Amino acid sequence: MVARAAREIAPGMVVNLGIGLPTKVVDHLDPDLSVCLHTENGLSGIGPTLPPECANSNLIDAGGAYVSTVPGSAFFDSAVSFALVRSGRLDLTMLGAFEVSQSGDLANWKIPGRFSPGAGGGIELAQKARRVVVLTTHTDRAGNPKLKDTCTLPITARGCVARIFTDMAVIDVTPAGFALIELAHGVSAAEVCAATGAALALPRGDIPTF
Amino acid sequence: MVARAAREIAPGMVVNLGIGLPTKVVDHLDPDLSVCLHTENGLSGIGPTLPPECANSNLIDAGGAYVSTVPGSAFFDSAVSFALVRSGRLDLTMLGAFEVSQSGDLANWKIPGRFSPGAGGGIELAQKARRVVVLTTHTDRAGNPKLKDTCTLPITARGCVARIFTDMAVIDVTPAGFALIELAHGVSAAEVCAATGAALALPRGDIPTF
Amino acid sequence: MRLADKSTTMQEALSGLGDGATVMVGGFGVPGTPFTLIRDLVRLGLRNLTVIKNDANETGMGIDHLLASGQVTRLITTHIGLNPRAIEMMNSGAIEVEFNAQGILAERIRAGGAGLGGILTDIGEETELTAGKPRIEIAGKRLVVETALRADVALIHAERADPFGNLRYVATARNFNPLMAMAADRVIAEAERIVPLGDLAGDDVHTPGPFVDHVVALGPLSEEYAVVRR
Amino acid sequence: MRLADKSTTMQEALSGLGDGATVMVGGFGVPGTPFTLIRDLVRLGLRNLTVIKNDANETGMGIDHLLASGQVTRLITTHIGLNPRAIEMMNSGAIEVEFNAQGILAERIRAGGAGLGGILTDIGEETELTAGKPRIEIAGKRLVVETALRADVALIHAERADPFGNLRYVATARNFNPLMAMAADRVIAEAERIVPLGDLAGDDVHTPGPFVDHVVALGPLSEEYAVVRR
Repeated sequence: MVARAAREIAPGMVVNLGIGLPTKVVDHLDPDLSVCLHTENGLSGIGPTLPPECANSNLIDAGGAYVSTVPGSAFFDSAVSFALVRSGRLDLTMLGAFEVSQSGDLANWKIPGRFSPGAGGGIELAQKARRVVVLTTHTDRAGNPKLKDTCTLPITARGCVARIFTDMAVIDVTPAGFALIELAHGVSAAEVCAATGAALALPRGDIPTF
Repeated sequence: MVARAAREIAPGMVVNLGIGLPTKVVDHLDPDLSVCLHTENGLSGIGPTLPPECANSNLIDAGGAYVSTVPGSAFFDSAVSFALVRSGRLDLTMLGAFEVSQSGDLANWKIPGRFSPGAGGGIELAQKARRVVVLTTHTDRAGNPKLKDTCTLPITARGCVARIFTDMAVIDVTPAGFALIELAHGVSAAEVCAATGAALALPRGDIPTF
Repeated sequence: MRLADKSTTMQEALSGLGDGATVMVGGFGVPGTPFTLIRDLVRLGLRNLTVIKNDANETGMGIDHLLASGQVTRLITTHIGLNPRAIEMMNSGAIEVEFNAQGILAERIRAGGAGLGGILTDIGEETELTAGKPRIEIAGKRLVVETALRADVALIHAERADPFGNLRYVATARNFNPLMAMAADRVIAEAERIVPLGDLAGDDVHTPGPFVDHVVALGPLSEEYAVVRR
Repeated sequence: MRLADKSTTMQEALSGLGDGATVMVGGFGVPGTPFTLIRDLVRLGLRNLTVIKNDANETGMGIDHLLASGQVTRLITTHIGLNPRAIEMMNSGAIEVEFNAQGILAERIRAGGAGLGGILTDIGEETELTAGKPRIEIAGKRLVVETALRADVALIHAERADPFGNLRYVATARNFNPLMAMAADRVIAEAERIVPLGDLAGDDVHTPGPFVDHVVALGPLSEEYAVVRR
């Protein structure tokens, strides 16, 4: 699914890969792809992941992982970094999720009473990137669907999610709700429907796999 | 009066010298004085005035005059420049004036129907410098007082002026109104009173001259 | 991963702009004014432009050409005292001029570039500059609401650029350029030098490339860039 | 004209700070965190501090020392997920934590540093982060009023400084430092290197000296500055 998500990135885009699964997308990018990776702690132009012994202790991403740069990278302060996000210069962000609703609402920052470390930069990424896609397991550890009619957790932003990449499928958020786009290799549409907590529109004909 | 005004600058101050007469203060500063001159178009650390043949066409003050730098000068954008002014980092500004009222109101940006080129950075300097002093001729070209009961022209900022340096006198704005502090060489207190459009408190005893 | 090449020609960079556009123009006096881009904008012949610029340059220079050719309807600025034509056109009603306190113009542009709706300030509270603007009381203090400004296009002058659009300014030619370079849907930078990717170190960049759409190399600088009138 | 020398010792720079102070602390994770200044603040033993910092560092590092010693009453931050102690103290009510969206925390600090009253934004409009904050309608759009933040003291980590307080940061150690370096009544910068006046070129300065009150030279960096836990 991470490799599939990587194909979502088109030449020329400015992209922010959120903490967790999305960060791994960087390792699946064509080294020759024209793309500018942004991290909200103040860098445009993240390069390939480094082995730890090559790390620069002043060069991390927002998740705290050591990163590298590319020719043309730029550093900036946190205000400029989010100016870039809020003013529409971020073409795409890939985020993790606790829940996504069929209207594209995203909940990924707080589980009341259990997990509330703060939203970091997630709200601005979700609310302001030109396109927001989610990378997540299709269900939580207990097997409950993460894709739902409505979010039950405190939301990060409403109506922001365009597409969801899971271990089972690629699903779009359309005006009519969730629509199945692709299936993971070896997964059936019926299995995806069963693991999804809302109606799922199936495409006509063969469903592509990844 | 310009030389007298220059003595107003204490060691360690950050100072903005407004367009016109105040700009000339720079030529009366002790080269060894510890002072940081700021200009609102984006420079801290103006140096001595240069002869035109040494000018750098990218290095001007807010009045458009070529300036020099000192070791430790810094350049910044217009937002940072006024952040410095508004956040209280400017210890002193010296401004020109059309009118000053006895409560310290300053009018120096607009003469309705005759002169209205815009206020530039003057409002922020007048409103936010920790200390605002004015350098001006005591009367206008027609001989009318510039120091008045109340301003008749559109004001720049209210209650901002602490001290006024004119060709005739040094005058403080006190809670009780104008107070004569010093006389220009050869000028009498009576002459200053006559040229001032509001009550003027005289000090006891001898009045220092400059 | 490599970064995109945004270098192009003036003509391509400006193509598709229409009448009625809002144009931000960098510069404070001569330094930082994109004289070449302004000349090209004049040639494009667009009408009813709203121009946002600190000042109106001087007669025969910079945006005075746009004023002289009657292309400007509205000017949002801080001070036009060095351009008699601008004052005359304002007084005759040929252009509408909106004056801002200089630092507030800077902050309104920055707010636009930062995707904010506006800022709250006490600057000019008692002056006619803020007449008619909304007020809000915060912690017992009455503040003026100054709305964010954005433009359809920003014309920027940089000393150096790389092909991705990382920009660097020199001395007091910086002024409004980095702010405007964040605040327009299309940001065009003319640069005295275009250096290869990587020559501008990441810590030395004044405007990060993601804000910039087009980079145009300047030839030898025309006389305007070094003119002094005073 | 020459520029003042603001270099001093940690002790002098921090002297006179009292209980109940509001303290801004630079850094995002490890890079840019002024570990040495924080250690000195811990030694000072002040109580009831309000700390404004992007994150709570990790256990045994940075502001965790201030939390562990019970000196902090209130934390204004964006994310404390890497410090279990901070989460535990929040949940037990030992400290009050105010969460902000990260870029909004940056803008609130910047607004304080820019002498503004606040900013208007639609960020977090529908989340509990903005519950209870005032709203204002501008051009038909409902915006949240986010008030400016200032502090009594800001603790800044710079890679280089000159004696006047011109600062330069390196790589992602910049983060909140330049913003906080404008937003406190007393700004103290620890610097890995203090270079002579003039060595830092005017175009290369990230924080201009007039914002900075004290510059303190660091000795060899302690282990904290290079720690990675992940």
